[in-house]
Amino acid sequence: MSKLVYLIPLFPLLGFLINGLGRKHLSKSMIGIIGTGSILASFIVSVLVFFDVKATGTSTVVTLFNFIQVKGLLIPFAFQVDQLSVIFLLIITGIGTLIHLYSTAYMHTEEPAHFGRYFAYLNLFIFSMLLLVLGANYVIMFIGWEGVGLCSYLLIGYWFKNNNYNYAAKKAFVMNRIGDLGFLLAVFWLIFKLGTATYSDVFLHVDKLSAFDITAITTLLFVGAMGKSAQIPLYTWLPDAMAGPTPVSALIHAATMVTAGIYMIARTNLLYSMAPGTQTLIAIIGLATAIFAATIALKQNDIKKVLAYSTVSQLGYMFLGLGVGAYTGAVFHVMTHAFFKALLFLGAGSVIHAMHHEQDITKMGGLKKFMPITHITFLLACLAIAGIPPFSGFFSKDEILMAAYAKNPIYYYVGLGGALMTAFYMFRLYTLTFLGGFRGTQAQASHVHESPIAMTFPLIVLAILSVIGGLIGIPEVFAKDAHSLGNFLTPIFAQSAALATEHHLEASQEYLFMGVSTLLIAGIIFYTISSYKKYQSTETENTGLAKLLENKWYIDELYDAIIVKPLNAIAVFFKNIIEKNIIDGGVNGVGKLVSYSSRQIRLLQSGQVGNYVLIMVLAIVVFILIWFNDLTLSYYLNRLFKNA
Amino acid sequence: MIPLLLILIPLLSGLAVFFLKEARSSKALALGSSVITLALSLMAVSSKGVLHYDASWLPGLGGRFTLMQDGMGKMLGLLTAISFPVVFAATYKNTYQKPAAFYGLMLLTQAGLLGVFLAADALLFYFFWELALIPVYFLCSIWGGEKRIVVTFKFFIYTFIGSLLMLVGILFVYAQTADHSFALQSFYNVQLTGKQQAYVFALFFIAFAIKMPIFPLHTWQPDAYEQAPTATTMILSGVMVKMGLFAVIRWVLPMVPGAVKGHALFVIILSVIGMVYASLIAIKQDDLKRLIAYSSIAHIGLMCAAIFTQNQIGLEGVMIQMFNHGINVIGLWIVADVIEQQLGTRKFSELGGLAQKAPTLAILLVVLALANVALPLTNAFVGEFLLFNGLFQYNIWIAAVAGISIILSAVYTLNMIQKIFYGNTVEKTNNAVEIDFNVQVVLGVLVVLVLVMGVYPQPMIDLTKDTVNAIFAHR
Amino acid sequence: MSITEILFFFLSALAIGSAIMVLVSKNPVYSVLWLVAVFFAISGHYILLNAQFLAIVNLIVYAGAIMVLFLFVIMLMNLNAHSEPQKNLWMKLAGVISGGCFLMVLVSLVRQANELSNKKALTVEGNIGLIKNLGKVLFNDYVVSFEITSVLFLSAMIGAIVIGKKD
Amino acid sequence: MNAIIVSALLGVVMMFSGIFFQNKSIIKHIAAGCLLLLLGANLLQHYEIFTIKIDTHNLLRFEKMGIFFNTITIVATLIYVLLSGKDIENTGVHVAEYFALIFFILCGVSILTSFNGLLMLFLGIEIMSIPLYILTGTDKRNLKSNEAALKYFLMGSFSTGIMLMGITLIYGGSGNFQIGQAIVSSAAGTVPNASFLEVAGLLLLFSAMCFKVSAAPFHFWTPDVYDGAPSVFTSFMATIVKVTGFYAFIRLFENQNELLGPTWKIILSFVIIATLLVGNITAVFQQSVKRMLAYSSIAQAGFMLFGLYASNDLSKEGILLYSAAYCLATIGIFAVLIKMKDYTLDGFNGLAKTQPVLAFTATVCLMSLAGIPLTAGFFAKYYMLASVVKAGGSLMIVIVAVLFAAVSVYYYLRVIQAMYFKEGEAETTEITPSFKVGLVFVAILILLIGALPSVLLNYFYF
Amino acid sequence: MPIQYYIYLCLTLFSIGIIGVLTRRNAIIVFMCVELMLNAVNLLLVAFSKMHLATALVADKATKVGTDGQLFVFFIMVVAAAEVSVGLAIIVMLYRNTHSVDINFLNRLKN
Repeated sequence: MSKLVYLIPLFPLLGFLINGLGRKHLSKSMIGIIGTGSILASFIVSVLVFFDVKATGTSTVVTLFNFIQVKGLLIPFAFQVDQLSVIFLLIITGIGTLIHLYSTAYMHTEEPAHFGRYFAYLNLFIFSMLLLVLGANYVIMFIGWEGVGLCSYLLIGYWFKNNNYNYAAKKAFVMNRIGDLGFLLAVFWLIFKLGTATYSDVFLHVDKLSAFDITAITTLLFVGAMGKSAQIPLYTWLPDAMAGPTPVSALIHAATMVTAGIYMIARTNLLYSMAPGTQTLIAIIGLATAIFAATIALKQNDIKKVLAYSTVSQLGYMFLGLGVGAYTGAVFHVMTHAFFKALLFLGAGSVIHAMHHEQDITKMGGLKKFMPITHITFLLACLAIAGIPPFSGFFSKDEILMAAYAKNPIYYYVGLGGALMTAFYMFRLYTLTFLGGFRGTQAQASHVHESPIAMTFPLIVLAILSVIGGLIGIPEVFAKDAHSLGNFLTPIFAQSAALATEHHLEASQEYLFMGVSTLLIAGIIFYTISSYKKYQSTETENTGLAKLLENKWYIDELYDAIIVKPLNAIAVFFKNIIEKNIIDGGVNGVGKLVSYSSRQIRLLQSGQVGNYVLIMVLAIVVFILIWFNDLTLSYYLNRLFKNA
Repeated sequence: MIPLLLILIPLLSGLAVFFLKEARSSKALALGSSVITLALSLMAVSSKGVLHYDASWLPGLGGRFTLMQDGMGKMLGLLTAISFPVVFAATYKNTYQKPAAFYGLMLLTQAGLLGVFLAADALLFYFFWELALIPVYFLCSIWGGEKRIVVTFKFFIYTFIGSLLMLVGILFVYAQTADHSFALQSFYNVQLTGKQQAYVFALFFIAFAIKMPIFPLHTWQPDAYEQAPTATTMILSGVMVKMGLFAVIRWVLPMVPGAVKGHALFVIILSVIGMVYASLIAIKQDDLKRLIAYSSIAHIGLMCAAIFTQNQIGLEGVMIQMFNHGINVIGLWIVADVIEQQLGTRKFSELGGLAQKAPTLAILLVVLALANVALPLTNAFVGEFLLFNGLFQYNIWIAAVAGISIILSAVYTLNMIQKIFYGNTVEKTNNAVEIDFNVQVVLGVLVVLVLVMGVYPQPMIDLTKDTVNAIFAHR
Repeated sequence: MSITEILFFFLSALAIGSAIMVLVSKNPVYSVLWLVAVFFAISGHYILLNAQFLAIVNLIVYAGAIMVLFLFVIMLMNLNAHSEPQKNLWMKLAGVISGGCFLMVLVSLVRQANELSNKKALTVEGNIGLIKNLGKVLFNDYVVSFEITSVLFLSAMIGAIVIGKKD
Repeated sequence: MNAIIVSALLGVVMMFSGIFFQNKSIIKHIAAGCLLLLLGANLLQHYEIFTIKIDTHNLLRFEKMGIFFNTITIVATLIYVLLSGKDIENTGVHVAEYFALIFFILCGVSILTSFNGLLMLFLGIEIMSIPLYILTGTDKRNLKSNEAALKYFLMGSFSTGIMLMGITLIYGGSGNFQIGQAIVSSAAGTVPNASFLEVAGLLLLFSAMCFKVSAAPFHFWTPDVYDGAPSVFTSFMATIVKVTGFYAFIRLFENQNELLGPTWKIILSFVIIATLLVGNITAVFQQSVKRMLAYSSIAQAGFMLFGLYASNDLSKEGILLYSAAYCLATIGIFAVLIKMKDYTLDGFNGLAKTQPVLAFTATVCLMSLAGIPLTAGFFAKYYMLASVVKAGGSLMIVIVAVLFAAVSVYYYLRVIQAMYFKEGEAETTEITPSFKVGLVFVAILILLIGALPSVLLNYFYF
Repeated sequence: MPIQYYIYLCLTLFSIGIIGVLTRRNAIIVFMCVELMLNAVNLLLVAFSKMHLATALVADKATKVGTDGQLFVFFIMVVAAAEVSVGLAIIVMLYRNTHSVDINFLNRLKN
């Protein structure tokens, strides 16, 4: 079955081609069927492959053809099917299918041509994402890596008439590119040192790399991950990316693409385990991002922005997990996060849909009674993300935090702080949206309604997954070998596990931490709900820290001031001063010099015979002098015209 | 025989076109001749081994009419042969004064270009080098934009200085050859001292650096591209700049390996400065043509740098990228031409929202633009991947700095797309319509080429492998 | 000091003095006359060197024919001291200095020339300058060049006609 | 010897033709016929079929190359007469005399291609110069022509004086009128153990020859005289006379390289660079095409001096080719120029529209002068540069030369720009179809030599 | 007489001729100065011819060495005569048109 793995990306590719080329000729329902159906087909194949892998437990490499083959470098176009990629395949195609389904309803107001374009982009995205996770070497991964960046760009700028959206799309692409450069450099480094970019070869010959090489490669790869997974300092594109349609945010900017960085590092776990310096860096950056984004999320009023910062924050947790060596935990969190964050976004989409594209939560409220399904699923998702047991988020976050404690207790405490903030802003969001009284306009009030089945069905499915998804990763303390995900992934992380020194916490300590954190989170939730239930929008401006948070720590402005503006200034300087005056001016200057000297030398031609003869006589004198005396002049001339 | 025919057909048909009166017939003859050339070129590509043609030419001087078509020659011959029908087809509806002269000069340019790529005799090479330049001078000066005369003048003199210096270099090497011959092989076998190599290198390289162009010798280029008639610009940037790269690989690398090694760092640093510099300037351009021009400078800079890294991966990258860049940039110029022809402006500030009016054009351009930023699965990715690889193996830091241009290229390319196609329509684009069918077809062909070459580049790599191996075997 | 030497120095002084007078005379007619004096002095030198043929030819052709031609032209144009244009002082100075440089350089060169030491020009001895000897050589060895000069004269003649003739 | 005698005789014939034929155009045709005769006579000697043998007592020495050079000049004159004959008629009343003078000049040319010893050099140069003084002044009513004639004459006779002093000093040093025999060369790098008198004489002779070929800084007469002279005769002066001067120059100094030591090369490079500089740079600013061509002829002289600098087999071949190429192109461009009503650059505006054939041929000629490949001028320049490189000369001076060649492109192209790219109504005098045919023939010849120079060199010369 | 004396004399005359060309404005005088230069050359040639004769006489009493020098003088005179006829014709022509023989006024052609 694993041999048929090429079918998995093939279906979305076909979907993309059909929808893309036929967008003018196909009806909307046809487009929806093709778009969703192709992903569904992929999902089915993925499931089959999953069971195949689960049964055999081996990894398979399927080579389609040789992509690049030059002397000393062979890059096959090959897919690798193993436990890690299969997990991601399931997440991508599974959630992808749901979101495609959701989109058919969410986007129903679009014109057919644009509708087709939308689905084509989505299919292309799935295709790229599948390449990313399926690739058997870093180059194929990079193809997908850039491909998803492209699709993200296209989808963020989907409503291309709005220039702000276009800017956001461009920002996303450029920031991703910065990361991609790091990724590329790392790949070059690997090829330079090992002559290959294929995973298996790289891990086989890892001993040929010096410690510096490994640190450099891992750091550069991590730079790539920073861009794609929105870590400090390259995170600012993600909140802006909310310009795209909400299902896109759910699929790309929450569930799948942004986790590519985690996938990549998990894939490269061996190298990371050998580079403790980089691990520490990852842990610190992940943790910092988690906290930083959480603080910003506290004060955001745009429903999607809150979720965006929440995503950034959660991604930070995943990197913390990677940084402390809890690869399984990170992958686990990717999975659970995919469930509940997709759900949150889709729920938000449902709300936005109902509110006629109103996104400000201060203008919502009391939607509980209008949209019961959305409300319930959203609440479940909030509980999951806040980490209330036994919802899925609890298990994955707990695993990461426990591993962090084992590495360094400070990580744990800071991480816990972030988790508390998460609970706060999520329930602030929930409360403002669903509880209390309706604060929207009259027109909106009359239209608020529950979403159609195509939208609610994915919500329900995801809600179920959010609730029970954690059960595949029950911690060791509860039951021996209950962590089925961990067991499944063992072959992938076996080599790093051998390197790492295992030091588990005492079971009692672990129980204590779980209990305390759960209590704290529950407390925060109650506090939040009670304090925001009676919320009335006020016009008073925030001050102090609140203002700072509302304006996202002014990071965008800071980047603008220290990077964009200077870069623009340099570009303008180059264009108007250097290029125009110095380089082109130099070239033209030569021309001017010639015509200037032309005018001057011309004056020698005075028309006076006497002057002409005078110069001739002097020239003769000079000739004789040169010949008969080794004058300084002739000495230099001699040097000048010496034979080459 | 194929190499000879490749040159003769455009040459003779070019001369013949001059005597035609009607625009239609001259267009048709030009297109027909270029298609025949394309067919011949495909035959050359499909044939095995190196093609030769040899005839006596200047017996007293040691110059012979020797043509050689190895992998690189086949590849660039193919690029030239593809470009011309594409350009003719894409601009089929453009009207020119004195069409016969226009198409005649274009075909002469083609003959010159093919000659440059096929010549295996230094003097012959020089001849074709100039033959490619002179028709362009007339093309640009007669059919160009407002400032055409001044700009073309600068372009001509600039490149002419370069080629004269190259002539001195050729003469110098010729005088040092054992058998007093201009043959390529004699040039390869010439024994030069270190100092002589440095002289020869400088003389040759300046000519090629101007042609490519390499910072800071590039200022003729944006002006010339802007002012030239677009059909000529396509050839200029699609094929003609490759002359410089080609010539470095064919003539400089094997002839003066010592000097190349000695000056590699200098050239690479210049190229990399040029890449970043041109990219930055491209960001601030308001003119579509100038943007493409600066973008081209940046791309060529990378190729030049990779040549001088002197490792096999980099050189393979140059080979494939020469072809790819040609295809991509011609596509971009076609789009620029379409926009200018239809809307009468190239200024971003006067454009916008075209995607609503001409979605097909938008999609085609986006693909080409993505190839321009070397997105994976477009052809340019393969090339740039290898190029950067080569550069990286030479020096990590230089590669890192050069990598900045990857980011910057995304910035200006997306700027371009956004400003032309996105946003709301403005005054000039309100009445825009979809592009003509012939342009759609041409662009479609190019886009397919872009994607095919991006997904399955191996045939092109295999085609040029022999040249690369020969160069490394020679050293 | 022999009579030859005395004659030499006298003639030299005469030649140089007259030559200078040619330059400084304001009246062109005087200049011509001084130049005639120079030619006479030079003819004297020829005689001193026993180059009788040249001495006579010099007198006839130069002093006689050519200078008279000059004189006629000057008189035809009615040029005199008043109408004589003068260069400004700086130009004159520059001319004198550069001419002086030319002289100085060549003289210093001759002074350094070893091959000239102890070389003498025969004055009275030697009869190659006699008409008979010269004539023999001229019409034997140099007959071709002699004939060719006829072309020169033809063209000069045509020239004088073409230029001089009033249309 | 054939050419010397026949040209002198034909000169006399032309003189008398004026008496018998009042119709000017008949005289032109007679001249063309006479030139064919002269060409035939010269070719007879070239192919050693019939040679007039006279004992010249070693005053003249005939070699194949000189005779071939004669052929080139005669053919060039023939083309010149065919193209510009009509304009010679219009210059003045003494048409027959003008042609006679041209034949006398050709006699001088023949002498200069075969002189052996300084006496014949002197006579040859004078035979060539004196008719030129006259031709310069033929436009008698034109003050410019008068002025040019007087300037040319005064400076020409001054340079004759310098030359004679040089010859005298050489004679003083060596005791005969051959050059370069008494100089004993010594080890390289030091001043040769030469007779000081002889060296000084050579330098003076060199200066005088520089004057004749208008090399800087002895070039000052050239622009004024070329500008002032009637354009038809400028054409003749700038081509046939000038290249002959070069041929004589190189013949005279061809063996002096080793003898005069390294300092000689320095002086020569100084002259070459000064010539290139003055010629090219000054030409840039000229508004009058005629004057621009005068400066360009100085610039071309700079290139031809490379033949002297290198002084090897290649440079001799090169000077032949250069002469042919330069004469053809210059005669062609002057033939066009003469037809223009306005000699300024603006006068050429839009010529391509009104007279496409003229514009095209002028373009070919200008390109040839600029040395662009596929024209004869390229190979001319090529030979010059190649000979220097081959002689192991300084690469620096070659580079300087090509840089100036690029400058030359600047001003040549300005004319092409005016003809093709600028708007205007260039006015010409009446153009006959035969004139056009002649021009096209010249253009084809230029292109032919440009593509296959060996045809000219190998077929005729070897 | 030592040959140097003749050389110095002739060079002086020659230089005076040059100075004359440089300092005078009257075309006729300038031309006369050129003639002076030629005469200086002539005298030097004769002197040299006698010098070479002196050297040759030591070996061979009947030698004709030096004749060529004197004949050269003859040819110079011939040429000078031809030049004068043409030159004066040109000067007269100019005078007819401008009523002046001042070479400083000859500046219609310049630059």
